[in-house]
Amino acid sequence: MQISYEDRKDCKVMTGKMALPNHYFAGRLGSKFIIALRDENKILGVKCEKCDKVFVPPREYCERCMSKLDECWVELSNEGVITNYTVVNYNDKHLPRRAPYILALIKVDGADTPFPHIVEGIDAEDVKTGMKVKAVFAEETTNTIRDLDHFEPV
Amino acid sequence: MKRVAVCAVAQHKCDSNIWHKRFQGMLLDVLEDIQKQTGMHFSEEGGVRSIVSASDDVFDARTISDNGITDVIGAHYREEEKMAQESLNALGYAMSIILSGHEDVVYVAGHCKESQGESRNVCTNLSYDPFYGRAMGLDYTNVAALQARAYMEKSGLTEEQMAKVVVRARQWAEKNPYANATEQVELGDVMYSPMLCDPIRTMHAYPVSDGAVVMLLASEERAHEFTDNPVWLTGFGSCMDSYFLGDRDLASNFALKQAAERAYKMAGVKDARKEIDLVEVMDCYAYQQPMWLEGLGFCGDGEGAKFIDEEGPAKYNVNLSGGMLAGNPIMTSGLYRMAEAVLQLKGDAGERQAADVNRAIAQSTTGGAGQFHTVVVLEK
Amino acid sequence: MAEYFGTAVEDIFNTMEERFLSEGTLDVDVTIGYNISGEGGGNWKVTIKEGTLKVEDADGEVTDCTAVLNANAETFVGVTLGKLDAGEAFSSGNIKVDGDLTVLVAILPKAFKPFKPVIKASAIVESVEERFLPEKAEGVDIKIGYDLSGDGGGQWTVVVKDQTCTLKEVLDDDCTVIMRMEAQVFVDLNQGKLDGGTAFSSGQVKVDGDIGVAGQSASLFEKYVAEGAAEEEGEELISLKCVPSINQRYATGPTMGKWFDGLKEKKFFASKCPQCGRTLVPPREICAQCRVRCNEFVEVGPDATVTLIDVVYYASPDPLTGKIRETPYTALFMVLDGVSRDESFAHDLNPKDIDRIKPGMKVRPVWAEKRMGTYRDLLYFEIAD
Amino acid sequence: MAKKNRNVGIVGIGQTEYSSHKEHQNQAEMVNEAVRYALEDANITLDDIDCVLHGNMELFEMVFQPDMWHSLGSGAYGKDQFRITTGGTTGASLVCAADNLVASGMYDVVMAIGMEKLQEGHTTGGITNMADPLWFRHLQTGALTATTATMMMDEFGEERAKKAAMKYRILMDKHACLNPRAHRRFGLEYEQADDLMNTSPQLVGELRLIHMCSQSDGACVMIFASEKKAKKMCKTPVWIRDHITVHREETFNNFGIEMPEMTHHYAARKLFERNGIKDPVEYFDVFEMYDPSAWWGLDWAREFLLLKDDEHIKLLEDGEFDLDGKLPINPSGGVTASNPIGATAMLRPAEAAMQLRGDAGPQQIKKKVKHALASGFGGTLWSVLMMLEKDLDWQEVENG
Repeated sequence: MQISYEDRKDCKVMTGKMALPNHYFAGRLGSKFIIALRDENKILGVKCEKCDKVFVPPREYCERCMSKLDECWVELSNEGVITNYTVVNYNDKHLPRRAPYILALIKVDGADTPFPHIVEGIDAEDVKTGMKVKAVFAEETTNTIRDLDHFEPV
Repeated sequence: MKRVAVCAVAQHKCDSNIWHKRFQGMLLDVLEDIQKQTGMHFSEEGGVRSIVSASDDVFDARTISDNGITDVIGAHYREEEKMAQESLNALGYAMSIILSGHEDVVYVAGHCKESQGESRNVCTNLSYDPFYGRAMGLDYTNVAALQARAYMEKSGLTEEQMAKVVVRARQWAEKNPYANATEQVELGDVMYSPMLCDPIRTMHAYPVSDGAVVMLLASEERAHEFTDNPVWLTGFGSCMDSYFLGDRDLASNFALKQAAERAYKMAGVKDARKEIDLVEVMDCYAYQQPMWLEGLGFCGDGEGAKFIDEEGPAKYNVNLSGGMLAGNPIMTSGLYRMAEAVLQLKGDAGERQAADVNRAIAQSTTGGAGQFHTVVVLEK
Repeated sequence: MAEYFGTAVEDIFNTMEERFLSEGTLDVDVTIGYNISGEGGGNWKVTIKEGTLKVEDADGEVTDCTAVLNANAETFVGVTLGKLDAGEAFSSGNIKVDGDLTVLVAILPKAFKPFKPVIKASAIVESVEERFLPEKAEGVDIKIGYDLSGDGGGQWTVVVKDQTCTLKEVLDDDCTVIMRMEAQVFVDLNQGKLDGGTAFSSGQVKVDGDIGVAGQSASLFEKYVAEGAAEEEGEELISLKCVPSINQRYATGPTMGKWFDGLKEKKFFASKCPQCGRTLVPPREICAQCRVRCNEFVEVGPDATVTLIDVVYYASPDPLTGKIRETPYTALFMVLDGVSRDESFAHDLNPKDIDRIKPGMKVRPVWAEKRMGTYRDLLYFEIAD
Repeated sequence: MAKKNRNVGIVGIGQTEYSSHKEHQNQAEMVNEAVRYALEDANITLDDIDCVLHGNMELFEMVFQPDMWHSLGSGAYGKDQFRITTGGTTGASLVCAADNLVASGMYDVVMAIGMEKLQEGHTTGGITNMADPLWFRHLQTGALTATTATMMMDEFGEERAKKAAMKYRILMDKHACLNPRAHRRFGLEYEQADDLMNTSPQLVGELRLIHMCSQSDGACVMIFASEKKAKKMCKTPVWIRDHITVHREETFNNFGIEMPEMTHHYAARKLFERNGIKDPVEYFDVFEMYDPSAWWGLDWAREFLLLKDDEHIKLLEDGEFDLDGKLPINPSGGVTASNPIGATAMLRPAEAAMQLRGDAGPQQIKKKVKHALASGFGGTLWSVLMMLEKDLDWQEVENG
C-alpha cells in the first residue's frame, strides 16, 4: 500500500514535553552581587580602572581592555534613572509579571551601564525615559537579581 | 581569491503550522526539488560528500537534532557539520570548505519549526544567563522592543512609517509563493493593531513560521555540472556585539556595520548605494528594516525614517521576497533571504523579478536586539 | 571506639532512626546489608518497608538482601560524610555492591536526611585549651565548672588565669560558677541551635555561682567545629535549581503515522526502498543509502529472531519524576520476519523470559489490551515457544 | 579532492582542569579561563584573533545560543563567529572547521572553543533526548549498551575479552594518573584486574561502572593560524594534514544479520587511502582516540587502525599501546578519565598536538613523535578522524 499525502489522514500530532533539571552557579562575582542585594539591600558594581567605567551587573573581565575586574568593587546608590523602557503586553510562562508591566533599563547613580529591571508604582502611559526611580528589595530570596524586587518612582 | 558558486536553491513554503510533516519531511521535499533542478547526487566519486546543516537543538527539542535529519540530507556515510546558529552563517562556513580545497561540492540545509514548541519566546528566554537575564524574563521580543524605542528616539521613526514597511512587505509577499503571511493590510490596520510590547505592535512582528531551505554550492571549476546560471558568493562577514544590554548603544548598529564592512571589503564593494542592486534584510520587527538599512550603508545614521518616506526600500529593491515580516522561522531566515537574492540574480524571481540585478546582499541577525549580524554579498 | 573524620561507624547506624524520612519510602520494600571491615566496623541489616525502618546488628556477614554493601570502615565513613567521592570509591572497587545497585543510588537519598557528625559534649569541653583566645582573657581569673549528665557528659573544671587556660578532669568545689545540664543541651547551646536565655529560663540549665561569668565565658573561646563536619566554605556560592520546561507538539508525518496505525491493529509496517529493497523498521521517509523517498509499505513480523541481548542492571532515575525502572530488564535486538538482512529492531523482553532468552531464538510481540496508536500499544516481546 | 589552499598550524592550546566541582565559576568564566591559557600558550592577545568558533551540546546546560552569553568570556566581541555542534564530535568538528576556515584564506587566525558544564545539567536526560521523541526516546535509558562487549566475548572468548578490556581500562588509568588535568585518577594496578572484573557494579551486561567514561566539566581552546603567521608566532606549530568526518543514519539499527562497514573503518580507509598511508600502526607515533568506554576503545582500535581478527588485542597484550610501545594510545588518559562532552573531542587533537610539540608534560612519549592520529565520536556511531604532523614535509604549497 502507498502513503497518501493529499488527505494527510495518516498524519498525527503527539504532544510531549522537553524538560530537564538544571543547577546553575552564579560564580564568585555573581554570588557576591546577589548576596549584597539579599543581605544588605545594596547594589554593587565593578570598576575597570583603565576604561574608568563602572559596570552592572559584575563580570570577571572588561570586554574592551581585558583587564581583570574582580577586585575593584564599588557600592552604588539604590536610586537611578530610567534610560529605556518597554511595556510588556503579552503573557508567557517565563515572564516575571502578568501583562501589562514595565521592563526598563535603569542606570543607578554611580554606574556607567544600565541593567534591565521591572518598574512598578506608575501607570504605563506615564513612564518616560529619564525618570528617577529607587530600588525596592524583595522579602523572599530567589537567589537571582529579583532579590531586588522592582524599582518605583522617587 | 577563488570563487564559490551557488548553483541552485530550494525553498519550502513557510506556514504557521506545518503539523502534517516532521522536519525530516520538509527537508525531503526540498531535497527532491533541488535534485530535480541540478541532477545533484551523493556518489562517492564526484557527488556531494560534504553537508552543512543549520538548525538548533532547543527549537527542535532534541539533542544533536542533526542526527535526526542525517538520512534526509544525504549525510549517511558522508561528512556533515551543523551550524547551530542563524543559517546564513552556514553559507560562510560552506564557502570556506570549498575555498580551502577540502571539498568541491557542498550541500547546505537549514530547517526550523517555530510551531512545535509552546512559545518561541520561552525558547529565546533560555538564551539569557539564569541570574540576570532569564530572571527578568528577557526574550528576543521584549529586548527588541527596548531597541525599537532607542532607535525611534534617535531616528524619529513614526507609527506611520512602520506601518508603511509592513504594508509594503505584505504587497511583495503576495507575489512570493514561499511567503507565509500574504493577506494584504492597510496602514490603519497596522497602526491600530494591539500593542504587543510597546512600541512594537502585533502587526509589526513576524508571524510564527515553520520552513526549510536548501542550497547547492560548488567550486568555480565544477559549478557547470549543476547549473548553467551560477551565482557567485564573493563576500562574507559577521560580527558579535556585547551581551549585556547596558554595555551597548542599542541604536548604534555596531555589529552590523562591522559585518557589512568586512563582507564589502572581501567583495570589493566601495559604496553600497552605488554598487548593490538588491537587498534582503532580516526584519523580524518593522523598526528593524530602516535600522538595518542604515547599518548596511544605504542611508546615514539616524536617517532610516526619512529613507522610508523617500521610498528608499523600493529604490534599492529591498525585501522583494516580503522579507522576514512575511514570516520565516528564526533559525532559517538567513537562507530565505539568500534564496530570494539568488533567484533575483538568476532572473528566476517570476512576478517579483527586478530589472538588471548584478550584485545583491543578504543580511541576518541572531541574539537579543541584533547582538550578532551576518552579511553575504552575491554577484551574477 | 575507632573514629574516622571524627565519627565512628556506629554513630551512622545509631542515628539512622532520627534521620529516617518515612514519607520518602512509602512505596519501598528493601533490605540492605552492611559488612564494614576494619577497626570499628561490624555487620548491620537495615529493613525499609512502606515507611517503616528496622536497624539490626547482625553477628556474622550479612548476605541475602536486596543489596549488600561491603567496604572498609574509613571509606564507608568518608563517603557518608561526603569527604570521599562516592563515584570514585565505587569505580575503584573500594566499595563493592552485590545485588541491586539502584537501591543505594536512588532509594537511600530519599530514605534518610544526610548524616551530620554526632558532636559529643566531651569533645567540646576537651578542646577548650586549643580554642582559648588569650587576647580576650586579659585580667580574667576564674574557674568554670561543668557538670554534664547523660551520653557524652562528665565533670570538668576550666581554669582561666593570667591569660592561660588549663582543663581539669574533675569538678572543683571552689569554682566561680558551675553549670549543670544535659550533655545534649550543652552541645545545642555551643552549636547555636539553642538560645542561652531560653535554656536558662526554661530551667534546662542550672547555674551555681556568678551568673555574669557564665554568660561571659563563651567569648573566651573560638567556636567549636566538629572535625567531621564540612568546613564552612570560604564564601557562599549562589546556585539556582530550576526545571526549564517547554511543551512540544511532535508531528508524526504520514510515515510514522502509518506505523502507529499499524500498532493499533497489532501490525508492524516497514517502509520499503524502491531502489535497494531495504525495509526500514520503524519506517522512515527516505532510504539513507539510496537517498530515495520510500512511499511503499510492507507488513513485516510479527515474530522475530533475536540477534543480540542487552541485560540492563542499572537504570538511571527519570530526570523529572526520579522514578526508576525496575531492573534488571532486557533489551532485545532482533530481525523481524520479512525484513532485509541488515535491518534490526529493538524492544524490551518480557521479564519472565530473562533467564531463558538466547540469541537465535524466535520471539513474538505482546500487545496491550486497549491500543490507542502510541508506543504504549506494544508492551514487549516474549519467547515464541 | 582538490589540493589544500594553504597549510594551517596549531599555535595555541588551553585547557581548564576537568572536574565536577566548578561552583566558583559560571559558564562564561570557565570558557574565559581556557581562552586565557590558550592565548598565553600562543603568546598572542585577543586582538590577533580574527574569528572565534564555539561549540557544546545545548541541552546539557539548556541554554539557547549560548555563544551570545559566553561572549563575555570567549572574547568574540567585535569579531566574526561561528557556532558548530555535532554532538559528541563537536570538539573535533570545531578543529576541522577551524582548519577549513584558515585554509580558505577567509581568516588568518581562528580560535576554537569547546566547552561543557555537565554539573549544571542532567547528562543522562540530555543524552536520552537524542533519540526520536515519537518512538526511540521511550525505549532508551541513556547511552549505555553492552552489544560491543557481547560481540567481543563471542569472537575472542569471554575470559580473553574481559581481561583485555580491563587491561585497556587500567592502561588508560595509568596514563590519566600522569595527566595533571585528568578528572578521574584511581591509581589502578594490573593486579586488581580480576577483582574489578567481578566486583565493579554491572551497568549493562559486561559493561561495568569501571569501564564507563566519567562526566566532567571543563573547556578546551585551540588557536589556529595560516602557515606564514604560524611560523612567526610559534617555534613548534603542529600542522593539520587532513581530516574526514563520517556520519551514519539516524537509528542504531545495525545489529541485524549482516553488519554494515563500521563508520570508523570507513573513515580510516578513506583518509589513509588519499594520504598514501599503507600501515597506520607503523606510520603513526601516537593515537588519541575518543574512547567512551574501555570496550569501545579496544574494539575501535581494530577499526581505526584497519587491523584484522585479534591483531588489536595482541598489540594491547604485548604492551604496544603503552607509552613506550609501538603506537601509544591516549597518553592523556582518554575519555574514561575526562569527559567534558562539548570539549572531549577537541581534547584528542589537543593532546596529540602537545605530544608532537614535546610539551605534553609527565605523560610525554619518550621516543620522537612526528605523526599523530586523533579521532572524535558522537551521534549514532559518527566518526571524525584527523592527521597531525610535526613537519611540513608531505605537500609543497606555495602561498603558505
